[in-house]
Amino acid sequence: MISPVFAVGELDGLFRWLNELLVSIGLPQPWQDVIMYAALSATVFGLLALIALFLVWWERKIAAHIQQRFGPMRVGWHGWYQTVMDALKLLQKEDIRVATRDKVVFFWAPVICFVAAFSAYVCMPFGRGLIVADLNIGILYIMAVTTFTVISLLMAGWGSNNKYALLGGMRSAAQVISYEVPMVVSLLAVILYVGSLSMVDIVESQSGWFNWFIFRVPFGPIAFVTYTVAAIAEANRTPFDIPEAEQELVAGYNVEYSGMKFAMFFLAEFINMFTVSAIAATVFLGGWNGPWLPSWVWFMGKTLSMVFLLMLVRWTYPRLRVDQLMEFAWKFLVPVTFANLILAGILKYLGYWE
Amino acid sequence: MTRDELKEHILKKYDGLLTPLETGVFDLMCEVKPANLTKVARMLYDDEQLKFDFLNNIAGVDTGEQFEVVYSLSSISNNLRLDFKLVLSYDQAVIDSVKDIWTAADWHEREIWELYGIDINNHDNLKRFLLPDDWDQGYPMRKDWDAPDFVRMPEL
Amino acid sequence: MGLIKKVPVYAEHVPGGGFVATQLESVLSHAQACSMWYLLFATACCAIELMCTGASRYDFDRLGMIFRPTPRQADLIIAAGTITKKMAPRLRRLYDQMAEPRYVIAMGGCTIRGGPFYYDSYAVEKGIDHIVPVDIYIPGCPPRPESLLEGCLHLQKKVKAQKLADWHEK
Amino acid sequence: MAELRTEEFLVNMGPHHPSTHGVCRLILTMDGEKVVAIEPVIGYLHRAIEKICENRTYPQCTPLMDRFEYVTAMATEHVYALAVEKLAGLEVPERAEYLRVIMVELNRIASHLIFWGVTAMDVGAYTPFLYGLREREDIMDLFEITCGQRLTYNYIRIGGVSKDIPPEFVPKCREFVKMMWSKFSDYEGLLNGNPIFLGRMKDIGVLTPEAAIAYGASGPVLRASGVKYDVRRNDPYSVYDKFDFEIPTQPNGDCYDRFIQRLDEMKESLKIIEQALDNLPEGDIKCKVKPKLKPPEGEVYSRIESARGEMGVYIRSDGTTKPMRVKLRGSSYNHLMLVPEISTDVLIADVVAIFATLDIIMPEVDR
Repeated sequence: MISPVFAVGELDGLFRWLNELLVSIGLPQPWQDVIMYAALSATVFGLLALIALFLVWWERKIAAHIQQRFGPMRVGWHGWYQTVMDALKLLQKEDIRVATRDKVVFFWAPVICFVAAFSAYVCMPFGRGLIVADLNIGILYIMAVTTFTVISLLMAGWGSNNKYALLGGMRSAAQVISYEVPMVVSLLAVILYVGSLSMVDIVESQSGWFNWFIFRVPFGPIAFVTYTVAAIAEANRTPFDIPEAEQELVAGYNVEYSGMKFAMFFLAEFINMFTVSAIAATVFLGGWNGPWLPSWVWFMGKTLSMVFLLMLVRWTYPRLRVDQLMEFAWKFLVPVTFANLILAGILKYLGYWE
Repeated sequence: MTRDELKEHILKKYDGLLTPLETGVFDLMCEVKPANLTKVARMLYDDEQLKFDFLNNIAGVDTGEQFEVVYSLSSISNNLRLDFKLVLSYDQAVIDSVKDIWTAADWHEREIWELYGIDINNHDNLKRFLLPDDWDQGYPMRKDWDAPDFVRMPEL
Repeated sequence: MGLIKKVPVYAEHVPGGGFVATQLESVLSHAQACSMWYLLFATACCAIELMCTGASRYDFDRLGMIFRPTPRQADLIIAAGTITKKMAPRLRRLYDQMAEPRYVIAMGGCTIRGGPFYYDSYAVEKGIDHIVPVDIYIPGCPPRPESLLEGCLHLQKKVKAQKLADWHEK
Repeated sequence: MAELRTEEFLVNMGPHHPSTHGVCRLILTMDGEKVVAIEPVIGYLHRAIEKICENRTYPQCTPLMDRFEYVTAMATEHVYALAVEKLAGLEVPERAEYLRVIMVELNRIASHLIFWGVTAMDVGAYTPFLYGLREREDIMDLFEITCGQRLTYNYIRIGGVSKDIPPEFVPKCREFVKMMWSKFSDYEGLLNGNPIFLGRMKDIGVLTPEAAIAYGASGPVLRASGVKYDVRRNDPYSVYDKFDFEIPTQPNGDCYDRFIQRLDEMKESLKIIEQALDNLPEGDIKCKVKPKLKPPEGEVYSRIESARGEMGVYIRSDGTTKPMRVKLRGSSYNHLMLVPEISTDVLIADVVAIFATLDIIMPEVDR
């Protein structure tokens, strides 16, 4: 059984107060846990929703400035609440249910996508002690849960009963499964070195000046690059955005979705992008470690820098074709990551850098 | 080869098949009997001195008295231009396809079939493509064509 | 229609709910107006001006307008260019595929009344307003990007002035 | 193990689809991601321009020509004006010819900029599209100070041009040419060597010279297949014989070559503009044309090199004020015929790239 580590650190006081309140009103122990978890989940959920909305706005601004435009300007300072308006509008839109859809599959696809995207944050260390539950299989759990997204995309493709959507769904299944391998294997090199799957352990093993894995070990930079490439594919972004390739498949798997269901896909996509960036920040860039500033600032800073990198790539490169994408994964990334893993194993065996 | 040399060559070699006309104001314009079309086309294509390998355009014309089909050719290798036309009466509006010689003729002939109602022999792809699929108002490019919702520009 | 739209309707029956409803109404209408996603639908000359309006110098995105390739996620069709009789059923179909609330801008003379192809053309639909309901007409052949932006601002004004009662009709 | 049975299915791409550049419809027969057969369906923009022209006087047809091919409207006006001038035997003043050449070449660059951006967008890079349009805006400014319009100019009239250029045109145009020369390194740096872009473009949709000629392909598509044929050089019209410019060709005829070909042609157009600005003669801009122009009976097929290839117009005059027949020949018409021919053994993404690099625009096909 996993023992819950309630948030300590910056939000410590608030949750301790809540806990004491629950104890003082004499609630029985199981109910206390339930309410504490609910409060934590609500906090993380709210935070992530804000992050997703911010990322959409940020992406639009970055895209606009790369393209020598301004981007949203009309609502608030530089359109800062543009995405809130978008979300409100999508809430009001008619929810189109295609007559020929597969009812169950069509309904559950966005829900699963949304839930899968959010549940990764159960063991994401936002800062020192800022973690919902420090699972001892943390990173494995995150990888497993985020892969659920592909099932939802496949469901969306199938349930829409639309050929473009089906092609998009099939493409996304093929793509995510292929890129899952190099992504996990490049993380394995670090995990092998640390000797633990827990996110907190991984971060703590990088404490100190420039002890981040990207600098500290010889296999770090290679693993970081291969991870980043695979992560872009995992998050379905250009140059690997073939599941929703606009010029080929119109909008891919979400072609038949409107209103709130589309918003769920849309937000999940940005959450996924944040997830892969957060993993990169945690595993390779030292997570919350850093001098002077509070730990969560370091974490957010590193993660948002990764997101920024992903966005720059998104608005610069053309899109790969589906067969080239597969070739790149299986003929290049997988061998490189496995070689890297072997290198890490040998170094570990030799006691290098211990 | 200038226009006059081309005319001379045609008079010499294509006597009776291609008859130069005076109506061509810039490039040479000839007339071909509809029955001779494929023969002439093949000859023009194979002639080493001319080698008209590039079909620029096929235009159908309704003069109000008869149909005409105007072929514009050019030669990429010899840098020549030539037009020739077929004259068809309304009741015998049939031509042979030159698709085997110039593949480009495919859609041009299809268009003439669709808009003028000139029948094309040996054309395997005669399907409606410019007009709506449920079009039933005849051949709109004919001079005498009219339809209930067709608004003519008033004479000023 | 999204569930959220029902809220102001029921709120009116609660004491003090009217105030909440009007506030909510204005916020929701504002949201609709400020995030008009347009369908990438372009047929003829106006398409080039539509592209230019989306590009650097004029920039649709300032008004919160981005394009969506699929009609399901779009709020607005900008009918840019001539609609022929062959295309007309497709325009209607795209309109039908869009989710409520949806708006139409008729851009250019061709979509208003056939434009330069009104006389002597057997193929052009003379005005799109008997295919789909049109909210804003923008004359011009083609209209300049500034006119298109002005048209979009007018549409925003129109959407912002929407009342509760309109929602049930639309 | 029993063999898996696969089934082909139809995908209807268009008439409303982001990458069919307007309203073309492609019916794709697909086997998974592979495209087995393509059938283009056109006519969604068939506006009967030819029929309308038969009921208009000769000068009244010019505005319709703008709408025939709006991306290079100057070229369309030019070919129509040339045809009517040949029919009526008009002598155009030299200054007008120079102005025409400058405008048509500027418009060619504008068209190629759109091509450059749209092609990049169709293979997934959205940003170059906006860069292309950014430079195009400067050309639009030049047109605007000359004739007051951005897209449908009605500038090149029968017998000359409608207005003389304003005094600030020449310095502004020189400034633009200078700016444009400096942009090529950006364009080349952004896409040309990009391995993803090369992978998407190289050896895709190879068009052999024989097939290109048989299908009537012209312009950049023909030259990208290695055939050195340019109407400006091989059948000189206007004053093109006075300029010194190259005819670039490419060896392979694949999508990448067609892409590079247009970049090269932009440079040649800039050279022509520079020379035309240097040698711009003084004089009239229009010859005397009777208001009721009645060309003598006759017929002419006139052609020019537009941005997309050979653009032709066949005019038949019966001696009245209205033409008896105007037939417009757009090069996209022939290029669209090529799509099924060169799309053998390709994926759906390649069809998009092929369609984009042939630079097909639909009004030219449907008229």
